[in-house]
Amino acid sequence: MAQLKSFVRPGLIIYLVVISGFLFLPRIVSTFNLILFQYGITFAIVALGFNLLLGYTGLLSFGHGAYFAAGAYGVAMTAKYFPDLFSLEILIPIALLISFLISAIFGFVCVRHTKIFFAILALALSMLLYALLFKFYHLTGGSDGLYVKIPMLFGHTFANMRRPQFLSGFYHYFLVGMFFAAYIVMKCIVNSPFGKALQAIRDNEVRAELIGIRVRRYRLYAFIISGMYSGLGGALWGFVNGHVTPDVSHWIFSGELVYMTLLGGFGVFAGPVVGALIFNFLKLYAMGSTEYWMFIIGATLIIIVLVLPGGVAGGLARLASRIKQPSDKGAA
Amino acid sequence: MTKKEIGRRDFLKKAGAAGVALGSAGIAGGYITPRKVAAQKRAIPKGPIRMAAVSFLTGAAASPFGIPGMNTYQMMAEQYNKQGGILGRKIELLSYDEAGGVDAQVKLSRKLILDDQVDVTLGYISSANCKAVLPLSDELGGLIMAYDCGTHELMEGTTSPYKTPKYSLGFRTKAHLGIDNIGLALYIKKYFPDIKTMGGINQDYAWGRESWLIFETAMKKLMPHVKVVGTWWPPLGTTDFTAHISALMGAKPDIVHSSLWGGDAVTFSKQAQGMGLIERSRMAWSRGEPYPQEVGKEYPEEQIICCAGTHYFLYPPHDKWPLNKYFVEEYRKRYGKYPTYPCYHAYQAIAVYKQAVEKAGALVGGWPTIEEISKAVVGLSIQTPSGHLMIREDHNGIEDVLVGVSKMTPDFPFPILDPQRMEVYPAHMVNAPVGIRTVDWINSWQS
Amino acid sequence: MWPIYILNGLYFAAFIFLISLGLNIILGVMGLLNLAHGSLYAIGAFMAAWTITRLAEGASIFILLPALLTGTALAALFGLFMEYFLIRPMYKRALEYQLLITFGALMLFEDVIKMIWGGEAIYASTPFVLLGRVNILGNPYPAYFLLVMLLALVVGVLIWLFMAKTRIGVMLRAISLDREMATAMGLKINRLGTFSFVLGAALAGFSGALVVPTTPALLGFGMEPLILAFIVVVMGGLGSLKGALIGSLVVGQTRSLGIAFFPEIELAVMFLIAAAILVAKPEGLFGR
Amino acid sequence: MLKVTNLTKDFGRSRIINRPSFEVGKDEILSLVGPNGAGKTTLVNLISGHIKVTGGIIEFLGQDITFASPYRRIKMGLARNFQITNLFENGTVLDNIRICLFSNYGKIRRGILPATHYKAITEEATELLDIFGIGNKEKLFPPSLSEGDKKILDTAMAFALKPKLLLLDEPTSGVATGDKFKVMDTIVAAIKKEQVACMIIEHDMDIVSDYTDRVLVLAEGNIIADGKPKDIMAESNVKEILFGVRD
Repeated sequence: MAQLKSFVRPGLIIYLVVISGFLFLPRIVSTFNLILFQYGITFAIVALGFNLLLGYTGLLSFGHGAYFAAGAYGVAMTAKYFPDLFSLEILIPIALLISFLISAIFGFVCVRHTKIFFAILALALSMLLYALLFKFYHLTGGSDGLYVKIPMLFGHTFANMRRPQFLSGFYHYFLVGMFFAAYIVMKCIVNSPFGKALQAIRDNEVRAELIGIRVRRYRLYAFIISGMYSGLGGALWGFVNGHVTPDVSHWIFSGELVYMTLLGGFGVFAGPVVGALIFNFLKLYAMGSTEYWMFIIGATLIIIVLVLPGGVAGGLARLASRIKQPSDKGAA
Repeated sequence: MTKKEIGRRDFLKKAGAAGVALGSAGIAGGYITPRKVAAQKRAIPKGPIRMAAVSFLTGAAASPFGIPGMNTYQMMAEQYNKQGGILGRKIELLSYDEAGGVDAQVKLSRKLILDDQVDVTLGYISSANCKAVLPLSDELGGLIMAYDCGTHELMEGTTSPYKTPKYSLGFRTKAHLGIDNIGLALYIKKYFPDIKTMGGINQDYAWGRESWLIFETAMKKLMPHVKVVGTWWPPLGTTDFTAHISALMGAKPDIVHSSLWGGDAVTFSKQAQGMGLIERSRMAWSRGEPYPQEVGKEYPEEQIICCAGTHYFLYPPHDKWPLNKYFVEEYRKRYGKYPTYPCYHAYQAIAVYKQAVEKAGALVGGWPTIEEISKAVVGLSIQTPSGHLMIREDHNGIEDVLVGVSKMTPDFPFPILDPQRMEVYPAHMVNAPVGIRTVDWINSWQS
Repeated sequence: MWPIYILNGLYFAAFIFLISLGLNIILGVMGLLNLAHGSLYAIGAFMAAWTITRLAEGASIFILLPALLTGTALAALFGLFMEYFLIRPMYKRALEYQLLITFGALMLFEDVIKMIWGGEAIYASTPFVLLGRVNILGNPYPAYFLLVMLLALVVGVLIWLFMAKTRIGVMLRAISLDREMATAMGLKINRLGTFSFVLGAALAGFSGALVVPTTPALLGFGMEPLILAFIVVVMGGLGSLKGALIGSLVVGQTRSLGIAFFPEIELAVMFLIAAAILVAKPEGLFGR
Repeated sequence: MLKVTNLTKDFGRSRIINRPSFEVGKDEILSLVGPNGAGKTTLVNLISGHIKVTGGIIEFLGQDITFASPYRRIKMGLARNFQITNLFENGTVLDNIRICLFSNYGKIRRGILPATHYKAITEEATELLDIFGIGNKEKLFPPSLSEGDKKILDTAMAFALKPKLLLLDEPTSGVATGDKFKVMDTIVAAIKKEQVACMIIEHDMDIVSDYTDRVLVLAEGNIIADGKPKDIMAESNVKEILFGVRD
């Protein structure tokens, strides 16, 4: 009991408010805004995993779209080739498995490097997946992408439903449930000895190696976990979007994932979640209000980087230490 | 406005159509005789019809393609509004850019249907966008009319015979790419029976892949001796075709089939001319109609060009079909160019919507629901500037198809289709019957 | 057709080389990956295309000169602004901010291009058409492509001479070899950083201006070349000029021969070669 | 316990470590002295596996570890501190120690329960901090510690790995002169208590003679003298090298 108490502590009330808010959302907002929120929630799952790598391990990947695509295509290609297996309880593990495999292979290559090398390598590898998804037209639908139909659950079909009905009904609760499960698991990971080891690697790679942490291997673990989070987000996104294209493996999409994380602030655990939710609304409303929406979100990004580096959820204290970090490392 | 008045106005127009002003009457498009049943009157909403038009406004496909289409929507919406709108409601045209990829279009369509609650979406040039967006019509409950995309898979099932319609609220107000490629094959068989080899360069997505599939299937049936020496698949939006062109030159096909469109077609033409491909092989363009005008004098002669239907500013001849004369003149007056096939397609989309609403409105006595409108679309047969268009029960339009070769004449500053060698293949020769897949249909031909 | 395939590969390598050269100089001297490099390339291309369409009436091949000049100059100017207002405040900040600010600049520039030149494609093929074709072993080949190769070669040699023989060049190399040592030696890193950034931007603009007569200037024009330049840089080794040369030759020939012989999977072949090199030699062919 | 034979290390063309050979015995506290640039820190880096050896052999507990990974060396019982303190600045003092203990006990892969759940490890960390006299600072972050405390924490972290041989690189540099002996008292007391062998790099000859059993003198990458502190001090060539004084 004491353990449980220490586990949730003072945030309990906030959590309860947020959970019930999420659950009641279908009754409060319009279908369109609900779906927008669901996009946000799937990205929030991705951002949680992404932040394990960026915020907690100190690796900036410009290629996380690849694992997102792995999850999304895992679902869509199952729909195409094994229509009988098109059931949520099978699809989610499939998506996790595929994103596990791809992030393990790509991660193995990437974690040999850090900093800019790592970022470029991750980018190049995600573009490799993009090229494969793009070029193997007969297998993957090429740039047309693949349609994702409404899935079953334990033999129950939602076939006679329109997608908004499905999304604002059962699927919404499923999604919120998945999100909170992902949230809690990630919270556990970052507070566990394993999470502390990752933070040690981020703070001081040399010392971490010399207190007996196998740095490269732990980086790989972090990479795989964050890749699987991306895969989960991608799979859940696939049902919301109803269509997947290779664009999600393109580095521009990966750049948007970085954007979200930074917008919310990667110094704070819940920051990227906030960022993902805000980013979706920002992008859509920018797109809706002007032809020059890229200008708006580009300028917003620049302003955030220049003025508010801690992001919206901003850890300003963290900012101070992060800026100091490179000079210390150089001296070591 | 009462029903009776509408009827009278339509009647007057119909009468007018018999006279000289057939053109404008056709545009007004009234061939509906309202039933005089005292059905329950339904209110006609006060506000304007919110009509979303989606077309390429930026990027390579904008200038030769998306913008002419959008121009036509604007022109027609204004025309209709001048004549009193549709069932008395004015059209409010909301224009959107089709650029940004499939995913952006899925999001946009969602916003249009769920958030903006538009009455109808007319649009989509890219087959990829159509394939992604049309399923949304039934999923979200919005009326979508695809106006230009060609993929035959859009409305076809996976086996013959397939069940129709695939989407109850999704339509395509034109014929699919089958007509272009079957038309090309028939034309090549007639005019160039001596060819021995062929190659292909098509964009790497549904449109290009399926265009080649139909062309190859038809050629195998019609000219089985012709060998395929290679096919190339540049992605949509390629700006550098030089490697593809030299590969084509290396393969030396007699005929190069291409379904490139938009900026890609212009870029490819320029580079192919620069590298000398045109002198070695004859191009067969499944959608080549806009580009002579776009490129101008430099456009090579003797290219086989298909018009994606009978959409050509010189066909049907203006003296025999005043509606085309009217359309070409009106468009030219406004935009300084001759209308190209996207313009004709845009006309078809907006005209089909108008006539379906009027037909359904007459039946139900008021403003019809989208389900009623979509029922009214089926079986609709309308006159368009290029002739006749019929929408079948598979929610797909069927049309005749026009093929010709380019030739420079003193009358125009760009090559036109040689009037001596124009061929029109009627709809029944180039469209598979309802419920039969195009490929299966071609394979069933008696050779 | 073999000579033509090879020539095509060389032509493609030539302009990818110019782009990746700029990218690599910036990367080497400033340790910064400029994600907006493709946009600078596009700005050069749009400016040159605009110049050509203005002057096209009755022009001779020398129309290319003002086009190259204006394209290069405008890209350099954008580079200067970008460095001064966006990159400079980032010098002391962590990597993620530096990368993200160039990502922001990328989005910004794409729309700035749209604001200035509109959303439609600009065709500026006059120089390409004017130069006509030459005969290479019985095959026609556009003379303009040969000109592109020649100019890329000249620029490559000039940059090499500059890096090897001039004082500024030697200082730039010193910084890319060991930044801290260079600081300790009293080199003005900031000013040299600005210089290298503008140089890189100018090279991007130059290559855009050089290529635009053969292709239309389009929105998103810089995206594909940027990716290819990334591959070149990763293959050849970060910051290595020799690597940029070899890497672009590999990319160019892979593309040309790939399209000729494996048209179905050409793009994937290129990435697979890059991946193979990286697995065998993670720091790239000439990386440190 | 540690045996180094003909070790060499080249940086480019210059040879920094030039074939020194020596042994460290069990429970021995040994100091390594020498002028700046003699290669003392490099030698420690080579032994800890932080940098790669050019030639020669390093044996530890009878096994050849010349090319072993740092991880393996640590698991065998070889730990070190750093001359310029090398801490995890975003964790508290307690976290810094705790992560070392998790690593030592092989619990670092536990990814579900929070770190605070492992009570025994937290207690041990607190004890260890008490032993090193910084128990009252466990909630602080390293940047707010004094130089001396940072040094002590750095040493404590190495100590938390339960080494058999501890390499200490100038544990008192940067510490105020008055505190030096206090720091050394703390460290040596802890070392003696756990019976850990120790090799200390040191400049301060008072510390060398007060705390260590044996002295190695390193100059230009090689050992030039080896013996009891008193004897070594007396040798004239050593004096010349260390203090620049000629008899």
